[in-house]
Amino acid sequence: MTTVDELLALGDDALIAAQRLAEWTTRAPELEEDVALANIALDLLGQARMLLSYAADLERAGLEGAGRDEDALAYLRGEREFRNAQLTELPRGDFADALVRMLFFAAYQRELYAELAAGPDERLAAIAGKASKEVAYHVDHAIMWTLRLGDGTDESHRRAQAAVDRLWPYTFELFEDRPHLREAWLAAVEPVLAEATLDRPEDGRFRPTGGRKGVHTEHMGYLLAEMQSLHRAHPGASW
Amino acid sequence: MTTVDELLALGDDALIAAQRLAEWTTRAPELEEDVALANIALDLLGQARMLLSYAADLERAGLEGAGRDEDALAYLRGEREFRNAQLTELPRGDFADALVRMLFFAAYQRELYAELAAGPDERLAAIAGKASKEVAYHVDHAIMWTLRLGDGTDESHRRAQAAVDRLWPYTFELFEDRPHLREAWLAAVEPVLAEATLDRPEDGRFRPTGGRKGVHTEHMGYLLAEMQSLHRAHPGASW
Amino acid sequence: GGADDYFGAVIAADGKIEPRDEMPEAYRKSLIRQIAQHAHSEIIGMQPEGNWISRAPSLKRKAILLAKVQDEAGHGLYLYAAAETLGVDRADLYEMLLDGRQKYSSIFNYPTLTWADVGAIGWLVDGAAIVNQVPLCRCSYGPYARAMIRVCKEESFHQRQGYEILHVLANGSPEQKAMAQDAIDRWWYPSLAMFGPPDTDSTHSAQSMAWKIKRFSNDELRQKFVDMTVQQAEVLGLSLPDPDLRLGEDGHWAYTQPDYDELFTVIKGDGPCNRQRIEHRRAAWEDGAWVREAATAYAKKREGATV
Amino acid sequence: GGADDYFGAVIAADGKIEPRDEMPEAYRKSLIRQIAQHAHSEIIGMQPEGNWISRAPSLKRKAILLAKVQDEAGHGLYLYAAAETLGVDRADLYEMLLDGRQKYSSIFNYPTLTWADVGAIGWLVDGAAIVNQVPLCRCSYGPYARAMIRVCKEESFHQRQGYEILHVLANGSPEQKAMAQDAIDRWWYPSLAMFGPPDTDSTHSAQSMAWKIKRFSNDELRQKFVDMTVQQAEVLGLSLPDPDLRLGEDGHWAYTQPDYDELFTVIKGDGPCNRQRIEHRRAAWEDGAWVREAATAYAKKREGATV
Repeated sequence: MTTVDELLALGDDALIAAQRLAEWTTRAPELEEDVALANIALDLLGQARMLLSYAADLERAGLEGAGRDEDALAYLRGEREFRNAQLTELPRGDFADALVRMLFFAAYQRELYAELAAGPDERLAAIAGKASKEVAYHVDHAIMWTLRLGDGTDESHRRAQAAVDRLWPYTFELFEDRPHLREAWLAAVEPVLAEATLDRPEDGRFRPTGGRKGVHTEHMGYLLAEMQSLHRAHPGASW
Repeated sequence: MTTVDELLALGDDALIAAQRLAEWTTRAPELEEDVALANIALDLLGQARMLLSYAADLERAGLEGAGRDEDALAYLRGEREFRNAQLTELPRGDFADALVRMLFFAAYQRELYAELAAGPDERLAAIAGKASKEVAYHVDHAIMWTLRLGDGTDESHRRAQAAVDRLWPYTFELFEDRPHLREAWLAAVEPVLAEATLDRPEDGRFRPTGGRKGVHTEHMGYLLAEMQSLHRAHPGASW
Repeated sequence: GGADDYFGAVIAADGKIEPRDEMPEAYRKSLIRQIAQHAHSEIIGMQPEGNWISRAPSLKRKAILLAKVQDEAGHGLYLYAAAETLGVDRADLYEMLLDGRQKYSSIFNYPTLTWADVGAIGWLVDGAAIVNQVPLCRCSYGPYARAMIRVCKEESFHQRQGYEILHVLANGSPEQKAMAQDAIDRWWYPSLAMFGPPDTDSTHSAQSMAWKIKRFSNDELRQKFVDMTVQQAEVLGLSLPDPDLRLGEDGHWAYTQPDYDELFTVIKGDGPCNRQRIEHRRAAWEDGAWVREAATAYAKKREGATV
Repeated sequence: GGADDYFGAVIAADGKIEPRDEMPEAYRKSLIRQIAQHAHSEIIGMQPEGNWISRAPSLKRKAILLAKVQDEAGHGLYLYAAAETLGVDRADLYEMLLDGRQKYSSIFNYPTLTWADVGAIGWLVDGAAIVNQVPLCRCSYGPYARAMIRVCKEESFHQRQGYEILHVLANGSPEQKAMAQDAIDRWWYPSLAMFGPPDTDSTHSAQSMAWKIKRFSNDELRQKFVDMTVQQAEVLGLSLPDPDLRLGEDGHWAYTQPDYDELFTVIKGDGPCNRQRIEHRRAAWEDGAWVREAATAYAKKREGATV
């Protein structure tokens, strides 16, 4: 059976990725990209809402009396209670960071959701099935830009490679609970990097971890402070 | 008699200026400057605490039962209740922004505190008297750097002039309640700009205002979200 | 000439001018100016509301707001496309926005101070925009009229969402209700000013009316907006900050005109956020230059490869 | 030679070597390495605590924390000055820090996740630093010994402040108490690791002991720290995360050694925050280049003017 903690890991990944991606709104390099990034952030936010609502329902089922809802989970947990992988919380960075991160994360989500969609938990399978279609578009979008940036100008190649090198170590954490997904992920990501004329980094010893146990980077606290500020300033209010 | 609102304006100016300046800690261009900026931020924070405590005492005197203390004022007011001038809340910017802002603000505080130190409100006069000594050092420090940056390299001159041009419009708000102080302020600031080979901007029509009525820039909300996040996450806790 | 005759006949018959039709140069220029200003307004208008996406107080509100700001980017895209049918280039229009040669709606030069401002913008600012824009769906220039049909549909959706935000706040805690009232107090007069100067002072109106680009005067539209809004405010249980509002015998609400001196200060560039809005857009544009260059270089390489 | 004789005699008599005294090159190099590493640790150590200045939960705590981080910058300044008496330049040491040729204490490569971490750093990390550093006040190199006297005085003040933070949390709400316990659970073993590898594996110790730079072995110091800390933890009502802690017949507490494999991973650059700490320092240094250049250019102009 799926546990609350597993659902939180899934939901928090989507929520924090959406929060970071939405920071691009009004800041994208072209108007079409403003639309595309907001769209992807909206997809992720939608996934987060379904997953956190499921987590809340499951949590409530094990409790006496009233439990938490999606907003209580998003707005009233502290940093140590968030279960997202650190990759999702890293600062916005430049456009190469955003799109390489999307490639790594969406390619992971694609494998993950495909597995969950075929899994025994019906509610989770339905969520994953719907999300799979969205994520397929995210992967396409990220591939398109990885190619353009990697095989564009010298400047864009340099930035894309720097993003790949910076983010690669954070991808190991994604597969901690499901190591068997990494092979398919590598099979998807490596050819894209190759076609984009980008070096696939070596698998080094720096493999940041802890997100699934609530150990985050120092960036996470600031993200939550901003995200939760208004909600926490009005305890108990409805919106 | 001094009003709570007047004390909030004074205290909030010092508090928000301290909060912004403290952002420089670990980010200054040299170690000596890390020490100096932290020191000035500490002075401002000390002034804020005395002024807000006085405001809290005054507020309590007019109320039945328990009132607010310095922390309730700093951490539990919303953006629309803060009375600081917008100059203090503008983003950190570069080192030229920091030091030109310090010049403008400290030179204002010097005139202000000199007047209050000789005023009829004894508690406020004592606070202003103590702060006057601190502020004299802030002015000196800011002058030293304004000269170095203005009359240093082409790059530093360009940045210093940009900071002067950007910040000048925000200085008008400082004198809204005490217009008679501007003459002495100009007499202090103009020769420094001249010696630093910086142009004194014209007094244009762009004169941002509203801080004293709680109308702030869009930067203020983010500053408060961060500053208040931990305190608000634990309602009623002691620290 | 024959071209002018054709143009005049279409206008007289309430028909549509299309991109390939000949048209007077002044008509073309006037339309470019107006459509570009409208597109710029959508783009700059993303900022005040975008300011609250990261802090929206519930996940549902966050999703609605993000979708709304995305819609505005979409509106910008349709409108730039409509302008491009008149023989201008989006990049050139963009440049004219950044260097101040073209304007955008002054309403977006005010800051969003609280969450309630998001509601007030939806209700009042989008509400005023709709009143302004609905007649444009019948505008004589085809591509603009068609773009406006789509824009207006989404805008009225946005207006309802803004109203709903305020409705929840007005029925919430005392702090929430005060927040809603405060936002209305600050956005009311700037919203009235969105209809432009009084008819007596308006410079472009007469010619635009003749060309059937514009169909109602500034004051007619403003009155329509006031009449509509007064009723909605009553339902909200919030007040509009005009002590002289009263229902006249003609069935229209008398109101106090906004302070046009202030409006002109903002139009001339000295409002609270003019510098910030343009600076933000310029930074996004400049920070993205290397990305656009990469896309161009990549496309050229592909072209080379397929030849 | 005579120089070595003098040096040997001073060391034997527990005297002080001063900058102008001749000294063995290996002694000089070893000291530079140690003092620079110590200075770098103060500077890098500003970051994990500096992370909480903007969010400190009361104005009093904000002031105390800001003052503490400022003290660390001050300690860095004394220590770089002490290193400079040995004929090196601060800028060169700085460069060696940034390019990884010189180290800093690995403890600062862990993140501060909650406010309680500020307390735990004060109590455990500063506590361990003091145990390490008090003997250095009697170190054979005069400038270093004198710098350490001042540093130790302030450090023990910081340690008390950290303890006080935890004391308030431990006696606060259940959430606050849990926060304090969580911080101790995470910082305990990294603090033990601050004393370096066990004596059996330590590379520099024997020579440093002979030169009277170091006066106690790693394990002796670690034991001293454990004995001291166990008692204080009891007073706090918080537990140390070592189920095997027990008081031996010799009056010392037996404890579990930290995971030295993890320590070496961090020392070699692969801890959670190594990249971030150096990147932050490099950014500050590079962003400030134009400021330092301006100061130099201005000083040159003044010199020119006074000649």
